[in-house]
Amino acid sequence: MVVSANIPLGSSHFLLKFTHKEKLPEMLPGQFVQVRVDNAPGVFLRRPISVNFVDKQRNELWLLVQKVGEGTRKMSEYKTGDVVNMLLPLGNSFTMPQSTQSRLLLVGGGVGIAPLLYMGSLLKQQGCNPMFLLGARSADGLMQIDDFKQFGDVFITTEDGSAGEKGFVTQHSILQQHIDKIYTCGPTPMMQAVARFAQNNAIECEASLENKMACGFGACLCCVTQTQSGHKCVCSEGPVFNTKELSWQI
Amino acid sequence: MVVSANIPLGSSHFLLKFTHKEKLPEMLPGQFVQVRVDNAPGVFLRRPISVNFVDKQRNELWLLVQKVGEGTRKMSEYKTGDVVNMLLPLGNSFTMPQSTQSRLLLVGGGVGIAPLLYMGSLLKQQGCNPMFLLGARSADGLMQIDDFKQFGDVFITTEDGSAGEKGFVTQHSILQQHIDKIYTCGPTPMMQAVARFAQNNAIECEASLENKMACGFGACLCCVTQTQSGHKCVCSEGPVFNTKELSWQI
Amino acid sequence: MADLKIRIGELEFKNPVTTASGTFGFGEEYTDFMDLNRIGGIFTKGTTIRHREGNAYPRMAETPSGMLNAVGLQNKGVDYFISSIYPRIKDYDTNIMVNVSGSTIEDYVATAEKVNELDKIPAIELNISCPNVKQGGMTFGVSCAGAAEVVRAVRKAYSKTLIVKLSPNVTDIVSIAQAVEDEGADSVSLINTLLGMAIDAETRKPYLSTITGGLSGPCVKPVALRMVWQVAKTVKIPVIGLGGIMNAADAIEFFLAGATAIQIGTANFIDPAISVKVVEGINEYLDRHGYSSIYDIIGALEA
Amino acid sequence: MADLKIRIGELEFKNPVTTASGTFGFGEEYTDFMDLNRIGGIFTKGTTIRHREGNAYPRMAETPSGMLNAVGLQNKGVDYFISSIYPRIKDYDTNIMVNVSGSTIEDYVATAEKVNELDKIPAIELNISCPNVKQGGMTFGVSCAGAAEVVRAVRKAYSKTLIVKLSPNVTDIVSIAQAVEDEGADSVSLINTLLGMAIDAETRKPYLSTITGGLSGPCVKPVALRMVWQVAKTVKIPVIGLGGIMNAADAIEFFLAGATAIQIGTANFIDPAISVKVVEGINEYLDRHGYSSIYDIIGALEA
Ligand SMILES: Cc1cc2nc3c(=O)[nH]c(=O)nc-3n(C[C@H](O)[C@H](O)[C@H](O)COP(=O)(O)OP(=O)(O)OC[C@H]3O[C@@H](n4cnc5c(N)ncnc54)[C@H](O)[C@@H]3O)c2cc1C
Ligand SMILES: Cc1cc2nc3c(=O)[nH]c(=O)nc-3n(C[C@H](O)[C@H](O)[C@H](O)COP(=O)(O)OP(=O)(O)OC[C@H]3O[C@@H](n4cnc5c(N)ncnc54)[C@H](O)[C@@H]3O)c2cc1C
Ligand SMILES: Cc1cc2nc3c(=O)[nH]c(=O)nc-3n(C[C@H](O)[C@H](O)[C@H](O)COP(=O)(O)O)c2cc1C
Ligand SMILES: Cc1cc2nc3c(=O)[nH]c(=O)nc-3n(C[C@H](O)[C@H](O)[C@H](O)COP(=O)(O)O)c2cc1C
Ligand code: FES
Ligand code: FES
Repeated sequence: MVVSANIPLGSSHFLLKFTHKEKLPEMLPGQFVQVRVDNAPGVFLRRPISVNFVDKQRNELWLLVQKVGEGTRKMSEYKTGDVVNMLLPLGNSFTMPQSTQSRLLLVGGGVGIAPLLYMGSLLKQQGCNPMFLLGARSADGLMQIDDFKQFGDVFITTEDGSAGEKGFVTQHSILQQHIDKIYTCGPTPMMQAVARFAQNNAIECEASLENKMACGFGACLCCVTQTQSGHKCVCSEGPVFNTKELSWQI
Repeated sequence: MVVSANIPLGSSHFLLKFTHKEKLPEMLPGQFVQVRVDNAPGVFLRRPISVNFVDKQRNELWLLVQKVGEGTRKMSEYKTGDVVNMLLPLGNSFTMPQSTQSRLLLVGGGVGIAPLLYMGSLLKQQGCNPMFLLGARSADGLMQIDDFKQFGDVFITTEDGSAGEKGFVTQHSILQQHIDKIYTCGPTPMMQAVARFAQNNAIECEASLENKMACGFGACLCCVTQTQSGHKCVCSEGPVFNTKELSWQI
Repeated sequence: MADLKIRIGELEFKNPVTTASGTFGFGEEYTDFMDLNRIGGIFTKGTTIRHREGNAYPRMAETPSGMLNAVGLQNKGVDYFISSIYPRIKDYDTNIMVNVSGSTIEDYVATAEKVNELDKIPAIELNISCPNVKQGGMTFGVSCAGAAEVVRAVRKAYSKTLIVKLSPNVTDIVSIAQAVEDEGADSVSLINTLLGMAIDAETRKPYLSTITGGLSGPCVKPVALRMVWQVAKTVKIPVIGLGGIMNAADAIEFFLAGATAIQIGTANFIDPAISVKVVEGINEYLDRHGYSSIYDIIGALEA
Repeated sequence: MADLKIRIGELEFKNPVTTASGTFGFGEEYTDFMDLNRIGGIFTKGTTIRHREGNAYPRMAETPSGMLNAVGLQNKGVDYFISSIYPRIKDYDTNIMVNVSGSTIEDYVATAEKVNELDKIPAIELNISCPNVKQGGMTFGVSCAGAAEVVRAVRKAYSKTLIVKLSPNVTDIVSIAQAVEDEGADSVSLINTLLGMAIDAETRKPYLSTITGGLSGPCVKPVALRMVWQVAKTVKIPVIGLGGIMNAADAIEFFLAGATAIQIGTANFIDPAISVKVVEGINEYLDRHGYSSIYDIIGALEA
């Protein structure tokens, strides 16, 4: 894959766009890629990053990345034209709703909004009207809002109240309305709070998990999460799980 | 140190020029630097490289480098403006001749010519007329010939005869003439042949060795060479040795 | 094109490149990336008599040039393997060898007996690095007596090629290899993981749920090479070398040290097609150096 | 500014950062790069009763995230140390500790006795990883009996702080630490190097003249941390941790695992001023986390 753009978003995030000389394989919303980060002595394993968006016309893949350690910092230095080795697409995907009439809420926190953009685009394309509820520490941490707006209504919370409603996503007033299904991705405590809300209100809920991975394709059994039917691999049996399946103490 | 130029010389060598915002410390001919090669996962230790030339006016240090492995390959990618961490200057130095009338021959092979350029420049500056005998596989491996010519007569051998006299340096006709002292640097077998010639003809001979180093400043005792007085550190008690001192079987 | 065929006990391998237990699933996980029929063999995920859930998450930590794992032998048990996995993989044209693990001698024997019935499984690899429940958690593999005892019992129950995988966490791996050879093992494979640990300085917590875990990857290669060299000099049975092999050059080093075959482990995670590339690289090396057979370089270290 | 002072036996250190034997010469090699008075202590190059030439060149090989060395205790002998080196270094304001090595008990004892006379050397570190000539080359440090024997003898001859440096090439480092503690050691330091090997695939030769050598650097950190944690849980004497420490975060990990002090070895080669930077980094960490003393984090792993 060849870097076609690297766009800084605030101080700690960036958007990478890649093109490929061959046609990109079909990618499903919720799937991820395993990036090999070269020339970074502290980085031994690949780094899993969600598919943020696929532009089929341009044969383009987007990754939205937060700088947290040496691997993602190295990725933030990628320049247009750099060639990056990645395995893709990996993992399962969010499931499409039964009906286009379903009231769907996509709840993202921090960089966890990444897979929701692609999911939202496909929902919109299939005739749904998804709503997005996006949370961040402060206004500075909100990203891709204009992109999300192309596919549905966007609701916002920030912990400091600098944009949208003040508080956590689970405190947003939109949750008062009727919802049929929630798709969520973000920090685990946030997803657990969302799952609890969904459970209490008998709403279907799918969450995309971010466990630590070695292989990314089901071979090492490092990335497991505890489920009702025992340990499951987040990389190959996930990353998307129906929250009812998970053994979360919520 | 900041890279001010990176000039490819043939397919496997390159010349790096560095400047420094502070005044460079005094460097002696035969001394070397220890380069920390960042962003190269296979490179753990620093890489020793000889001082090739010091341009005091420009506050500039030159390193002549051959690509042999990951470290030197990474160095070959340095760009103007890159900041490189190095320890310098390290090691002892060639000794100046007793008299400016001495007939001095500087014999270099391959990338071993590197320290001879700086040595030659200082000899010339002090009023000597050094001669250079430079050997390579083929014409393609000859470097910096014009630079050497500024400081004295240049004689050449190539193994394939594509430039200068055909054969090894020790077969060159210049060796028929009277010589008072030889300074040499290059592959060990070449230096041993030169040392043998010097011994047979009662010529003083100093050789600059290139043992494998971990620290470069006398702390680890990894880089030793066997001498008449036991193991000596090539990094701190060398790299330059009078060949009489060495326990070479010649 | 040099001759890459090798033999371990009665068993012939089309080439000496195999994949290490626990890093290659049951092979199926890799079919998107490579052609399994092109490698010499596959060592399956560690298989136990009963289903095991393995350890709690987190099970993995990255370390300098390597990783720690604490998977803890998660597997669905040998019966599930026989009924559900074996039928899917048995017809690959490569040697599929089951890595047999256990916490008691009886478990090892029972598992080996079941695998002995499977036509298309020509060998097992006995992983004697699992904790010995009866003797208070010390692993069988760290004493000569323990290693000998389990191999003796399994040897009686298992009639095909028996490979015993040795733990590197010992003072003297050579005497353990000899003990195992004396009990009739057809081969030893080494090394299993080095016991290690990683801590997050900021949170003051260990990275693994089990605190300590098994170290693998290029960081362990110098230790693995040393042990392979020591063991291969001493035992008469063929040695299978592994530990940190990332490319063909690493593999060649193990052959020179005395390994008859090699396994590729952690490297599969970074390049899932690496094992086929290593086969190609070995072939290229042999051709370039004018060797006609892989046996020309086995134990050929000039020391 | 947290309190960095620690004690090992009777001996106080201004801070817990020291430099490892064989990687720091006698300190003098580093004075161009840093102020020796700012670190807690220096462990000298291994010193033996007589002059030793060490092993033949080559003695070093780079490995993934580490290096192998086969220096072989090259040193000019304890008498030379006393007459020529000691006078030059004795007035540094840091603890200078002599690393004492030997091949027989008599050699260890004789060397320790001589160092005992030096006013400004408050401690020795007994390196029990050298081959035991009398018992056929096995090192004292790999058996409890061997370790106990040498420590017992040296303890009688040496009255100041006695630190015993343990080999990691053992099945059970905890019982060796206990054996050494029982004989009156004031502290144990661990780990010495892991025995490893490196081969040049192209030339088919080992990289080291001795074929095998000692592995050090970040690659060994997971093993070192694990051993420090196991030993610190068990013995009552303070543990000095080392193995792959490259920066302050690595050092913190060793304190959390239970080390009272740390040593920096191979890292000195890559950044000769690293030990002072680690002192600063530890201080910054303690301040940032609101600790007033280094003792607040020693053994504070939340496991
Ligand atoms: C399926 C999946 C999808 C992901 N999608 C994205 C994405 O779209 N955008 C994005 O920015 N990140 C995503 N992540 C997280 C991303 O993989 C990690 O941030 C990255 O691996 C960190 O690498 P590093 O070298 O920068 O940091 P490291 O040096 O590896 O780690 C720095 C810190 O981050 C923590 N950390 C490392 N890996 C993870 C992880 N997997 N989960 C949580 N904490 C971790 C470490 O414990 C450490 O404290 C995803 C992870 C998974 C498993
Ligand atoms: C005092 C001194 C001065 C030197 N001056 C120069 C110089 O001016 N220009 C220059 O190009 N090189 C010089 N060298 C050699 C240079 O240090 C090595 O070529 C370099 O370290 C190789 O690093 P690498 O990562 O590219 O290769 P590696 O991957 O480390 O090695 C590749 C191959 O080169 C061999 N090799 C590695 N280091 C050495 C060494 N020190 N001597 C011989 N073979 C080695 C290895 O065994 C291997 O086969 C000098 C060495 C010393 C000790
Ligand atoms: C995630 C993981 C799981 C493993 N599981 C097993 C196992 O089930 N049985 C076994 O004998 N070895 C197991 N191992 C050890 C490997 O087979 C191999 O011995 C070790 O990783 C060293 O080789 P490497 O450095 O090439 O990975 C496992 C290793 C890893 C990394
Ligand atoms: C070049 C070198 C020489 C060493 N010499 C000695 C020695 O003389 N005595 C000793 O006890 N340890 C010696 N060691 C081991 C170190 O003191 C230390 O235990 C080991 O390197 C692990 O620490 P590190 O990873 O921080 O280097 C030496 C290590 C190296 C790299
Ligand atoms: S990361 Fe290897 S199984 Fe999921
Ligand atoms: S390289 Fe360390 S003493 Fe010479």
